Amino acid sequence: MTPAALPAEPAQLLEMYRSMVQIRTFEDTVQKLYEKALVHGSTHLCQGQEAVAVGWAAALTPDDYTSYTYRGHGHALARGMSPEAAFAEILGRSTGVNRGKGGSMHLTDARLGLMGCFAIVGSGLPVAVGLGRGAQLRRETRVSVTFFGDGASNIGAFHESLNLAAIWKAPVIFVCENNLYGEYSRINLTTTVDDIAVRATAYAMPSQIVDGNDVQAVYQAAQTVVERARTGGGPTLVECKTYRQRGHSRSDAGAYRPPEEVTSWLARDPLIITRRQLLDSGSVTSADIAAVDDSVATAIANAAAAAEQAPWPDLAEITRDVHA
Amino acid sequence: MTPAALPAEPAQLLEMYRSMVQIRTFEDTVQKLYEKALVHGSTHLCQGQEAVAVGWAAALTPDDYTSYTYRGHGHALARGMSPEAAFAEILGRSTGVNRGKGGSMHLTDARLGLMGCFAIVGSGLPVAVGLGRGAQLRRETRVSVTFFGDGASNIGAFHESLNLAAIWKAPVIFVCENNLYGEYSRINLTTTVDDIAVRATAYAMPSQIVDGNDVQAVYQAAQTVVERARTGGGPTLVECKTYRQRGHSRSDAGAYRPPEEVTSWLARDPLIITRRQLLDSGSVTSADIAAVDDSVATAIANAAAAAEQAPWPDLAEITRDVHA
Amino acid sequence: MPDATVTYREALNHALADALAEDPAVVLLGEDIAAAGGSFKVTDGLLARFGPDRVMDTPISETGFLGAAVGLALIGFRPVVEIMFAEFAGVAFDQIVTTAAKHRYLSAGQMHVPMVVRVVGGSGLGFGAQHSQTTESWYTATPGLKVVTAASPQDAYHLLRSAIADPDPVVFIEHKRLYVRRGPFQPTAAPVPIGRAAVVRSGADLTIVASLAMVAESLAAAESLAAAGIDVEVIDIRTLVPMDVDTVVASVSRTARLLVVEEQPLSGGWSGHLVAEVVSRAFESLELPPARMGVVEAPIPFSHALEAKAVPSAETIAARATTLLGR
Amino acid sequence: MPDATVTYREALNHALADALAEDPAVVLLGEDIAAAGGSFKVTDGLLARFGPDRVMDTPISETGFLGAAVGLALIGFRPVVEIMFAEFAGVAFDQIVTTAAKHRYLSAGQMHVPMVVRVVGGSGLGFGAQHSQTTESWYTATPGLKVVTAASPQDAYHLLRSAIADPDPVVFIEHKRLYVRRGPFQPTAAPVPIGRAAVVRSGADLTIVASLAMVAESLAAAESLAAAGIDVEVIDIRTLVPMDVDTVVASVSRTARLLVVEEQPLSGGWSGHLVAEVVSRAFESLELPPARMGVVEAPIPFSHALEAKAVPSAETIAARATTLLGR
Ligand SMILES: Cc1ncc(C[n+]2csc(CCOP(=O)(O)OP(=O)(O)O)c2C)c(N)n1
Ligand SMILES: Cc1ncc(C[n+]2csc(CCOP(=O)(O)OP(=O)(O)O)c2C)c(N)n1
Ligand SMILES: [Mg+2]
Ligand SMILES: [Mg+2]
Repeated sequence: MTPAALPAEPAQLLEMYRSMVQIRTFEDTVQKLYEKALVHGSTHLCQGQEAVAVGWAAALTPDDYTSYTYRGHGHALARGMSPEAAFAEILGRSTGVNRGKGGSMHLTDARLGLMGCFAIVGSGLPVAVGLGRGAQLRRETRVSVTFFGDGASNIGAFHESLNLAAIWKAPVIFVCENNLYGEYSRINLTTTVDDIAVRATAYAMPSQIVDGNDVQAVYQAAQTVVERARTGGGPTLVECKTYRQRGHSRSDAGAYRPPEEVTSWLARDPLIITRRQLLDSGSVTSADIAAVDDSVATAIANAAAAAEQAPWPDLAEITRDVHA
Repeated sequence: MTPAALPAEPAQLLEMYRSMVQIRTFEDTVQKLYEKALVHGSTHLCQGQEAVAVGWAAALTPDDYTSYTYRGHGHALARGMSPEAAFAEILGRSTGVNRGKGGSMHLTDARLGLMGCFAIVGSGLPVAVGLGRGAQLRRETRVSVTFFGDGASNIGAFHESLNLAAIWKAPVIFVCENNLYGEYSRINLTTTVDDIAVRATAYAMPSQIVDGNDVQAVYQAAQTVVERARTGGGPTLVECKTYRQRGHSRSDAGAYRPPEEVTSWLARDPLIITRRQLLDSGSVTSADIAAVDDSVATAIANAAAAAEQAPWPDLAEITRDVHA
Repeated sequence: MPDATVTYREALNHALADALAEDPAVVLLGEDIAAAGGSFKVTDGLLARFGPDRVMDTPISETGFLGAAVGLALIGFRPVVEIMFAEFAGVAFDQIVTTAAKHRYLSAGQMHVPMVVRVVGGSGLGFGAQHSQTTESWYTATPGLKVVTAASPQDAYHLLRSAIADPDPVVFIEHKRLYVRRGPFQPTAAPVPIGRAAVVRSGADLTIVASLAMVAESLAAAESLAAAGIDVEVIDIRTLVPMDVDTVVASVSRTARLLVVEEQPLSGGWSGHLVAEVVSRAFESLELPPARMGVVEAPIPFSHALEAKAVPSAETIAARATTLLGR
Repeated sequence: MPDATVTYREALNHALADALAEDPAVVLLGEDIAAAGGSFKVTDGLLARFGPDRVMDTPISETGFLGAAVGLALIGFRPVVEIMFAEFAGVAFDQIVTTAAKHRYLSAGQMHVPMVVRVVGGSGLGFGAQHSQTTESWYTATPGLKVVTAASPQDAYHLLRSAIADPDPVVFIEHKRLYVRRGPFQPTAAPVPIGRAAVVRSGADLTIVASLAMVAESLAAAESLAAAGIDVEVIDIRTLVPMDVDTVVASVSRTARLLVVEEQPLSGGWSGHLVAEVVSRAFESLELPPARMGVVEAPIPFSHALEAKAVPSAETIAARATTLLGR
């Protein structure tokens, strides 16, 4: 019998808040490092989407698999990646999670079930199907959760992956973070449906729409969907409605977005919503929240400072890990 | 204002019947030529699916574009390809429509709007979107109709093409010939939906299911859908339910199909259905029908004989038409 | 006791069956490979023997199932994927050259991708321009991938076993025209490692290097040249990445003459790399500039009358060798 | 009057604008090329000038819009498609190498496919392993395609114009590191035909052939070698299919020494084909075996400290040339 999804207790919610603040602070710091010319290449930050990463991570066990995209810092941190190792990777240092060989778009930590960032839009979805299929073949209860954007739902790999997961009834959860934009294009310019979730119909797959800025809502939906997948109920498509508060990548100011749209979504900032929920619970005070904010700020600042000091990778890394 | 779709008059229906018998006889003859070891490579015959090709062709004007697959002989003949030139192509002769360079999987005649057979599953669909988009950009009333199988609806190109046509509102008609099998796999083993038509939902696109063995039904549906596309109403997904009476390709006897399934579909042979409709109309007699059958038999036999006598292509053809 | 004789197709089938039997991590995926035993029957009987968890039919979704194979490989399975005709990989190219090839590197060795992509290539059976290429060149510029070809039943068995045992992704190219060819078969012989060419005929006057169906054509050419007093050494290059240049250099240091024959257009084939490497290492040994033969610079034409002339054959190889040697 | 000076990016923008203005059949398609002016701003301003029927934003559907471009081309349009990063063509490879490349042939010349695929390639900006390749080799084994590269603003303009005017499909490779480079620009100069290499520096001691960003590196190497008394000729190969071997052979017949530099792994690059052709035609002129330099046999690493060392540079080219000449 599927246990009912429960709301997070105040202590757990405070921990989720801490995780969200950690992601926010991390991302803001990456932007600053970029502006200090310490980050080469591109970064794709997720400010505003923290509740998705954290709500899902809270519903998973360490055995579960996640996969995600170039906009993946939040997912990595939410499941426990060390901020220092993440910073170091983004700075291209030898202490990075991928020893500097991957970069911002590829934060990976297999020990934490963080199976990879896929920087080609859609390419992670079939891999996630394979991860879930593998768990199924081994009669394990692990699930495979894969995160992607609204824009990614227009690419062929999306379609093939959902169909394949459906025919295998594999424990794969497709989480579309609908942040309204694919790069600089609003979703209504690239697809004619309002909700990506309707696309599940094409595979007779269950689907669900969730307020992606409300970590409680994400967490509760995630529990139900994960439980279904764990118990042989097969795949689900979950659409988390959210918003990318910043531009698409490092240098994009996002000027193409209507100001009212930005304003209204900033008012629904996931941190604001969670803070309100915490205070409403009655068992968390403003001081508790401020303490979390402060400790995160210190930890992230220290992590960034340590990463900035980390050595460059050895030249031998260039040809290491190509083959066995 | 969209004119209502009309049923075919008896004379027109008799002509459709002639076209269907021509396709059937052509395909049966190809099989015999293959058994006589005159056909190299593969053939994919369409016995049982003639009503789809003919019903759609009847609703098109010579300006419209069609594209189709390796199972394309019927579509080519229905829009007027010379059977002799088609046979010659399948036999690899210089008088073939593609001078022997394409073969059975690529019968093409641009003058007739037959823009190409695509032998990679799904690859014709995006091309068809471009053809329709071109007509739209030129403010023409042409439409682009593309035929593909049930199996093809599982490939990424299908998804991308429908989405793209929808966002452009281009005059593209996607006709899925659901013959229940993709090669040797029954549809229920490769997708979880019963009707491919439901996939249109994912693009907010209109769709329709048609009895693909009833040429009258196909013709009427085609008229409506074509008219919508011609008048700016955008794309439609039409699923024609039909049956591949033979195996997937030349040497496949189709033994994996349940005998009852085969029997029940043979009872719904499109030629039988159309003959009944003709006789029911009161203005066509059995003798009229027999006359059509005979004249087609003679014409196809002559066409095949002529193709068998045709010369092989010149060796210079090998490197001709690679570039301008 | 004389060797057993099997077809190339049977040898591949044995390799898959033995791998499935020995290692529970091996799984097969592809279109119509299970219930139907494969379009070319390479996987015939394996579903019945190993069941649907090991031998999986898939929808027509090359991106989907190649990507799923990567996912399976990341967690310890050893998937072997069939691509029914080599060109079909074009719809899923990204999953091979980007996802599979780079995951070990991108993760700095945290994960690896022990998968095999069996690609059915080759001309000669009238399948036309979209179903007749060998496509080695699609893969040879991708560090992280190995590219292996088999020209005989014995190699088909052993190289496929080596590919499946390899910890990294391997594109394994088969030639459909060879499926019915018979040859000696010793499954218990020493494994054939990836990265080692084979001298399949010794000779003193000219080294011919070939792969896939071109090996048999070259051997036939060598026979007819022998009658004319020309003694040809034939090397099956076998692996394109990594390429065994040593064996070719050793041969050329004796014959002083090199002809490379491949079933691809020379504009993008692997013969250029081989010639360039040989020249850089055996320049002084060469009496003549190395020559190359490939497919005409055109798609493979359908007509039987044309197809056979578009690809090197024993006759054209022998003719070219004769001209080269100035006979 | 001195030549105007523009960036490579601006030159491409001019080429597109002029093509759009001169020929109503020209249309542009790609992700974020219209309203946003392109990820690298190559199409900036074109939507405003030519409107949404000529400059079209597309969903993230490379197979969809590349295939749509083929359809447009078949009926007389001249689509120019942007692939934002070269590797993204991997998800739509089939539409380029099979659909676009073969439709003229398969229809025996009834139709043709005058389209250009603009592919943004190249390393050096820290984009990592999935966004830094040049990918020429993906295309060079495909008869029916032309493969063109541009190394300077002047060539960027003229070669792109030639590609758009070409009646057949052209893969046009740009290098993202060059976008900001300035150079002389004469839009009214004679057109640069596809298939013609350019001697960009004359010299007597060594011929270096390169493409894309490797041209500037080779020129810089030549400058530093000149100081050491080594006189280098530098050729920009420009077109990989068809390849202008004549120009290289003519050069080598004077210099007797050849070094080919490309931004790809040598295992699958185009330098092998060039060396093999040159050797077959200029064997007697060569004093040394031709040498090659390419990207290390690895994906392009992200870290700035590694990326720069993975690719040939002016310094490593100069060092190699010095060793070659035994100085
Ligand atoms: C196949 C492919 N095409 C294009 C791109 C370039 N690209 C990177 S991110 C992006 C937008 C993706 O939008 P969405 O899926 O909504 O994700 P978001 O960035 O909003 O998280 C695009 C077009 C790519 N990486 N891969
Ligand atoms: C990309 C690709 N994968 C696989 C094939 C091999 N193949 C040819 S026809 C076919 C079955 C197609 O089934 P369906 O779409 O239902 O069309 P039908 O043959 O029934 O007309 C397959 C798998 C192919 N041609 N292209
Ligand atoms: Mg988005
Ligand atoms: Mg079918």
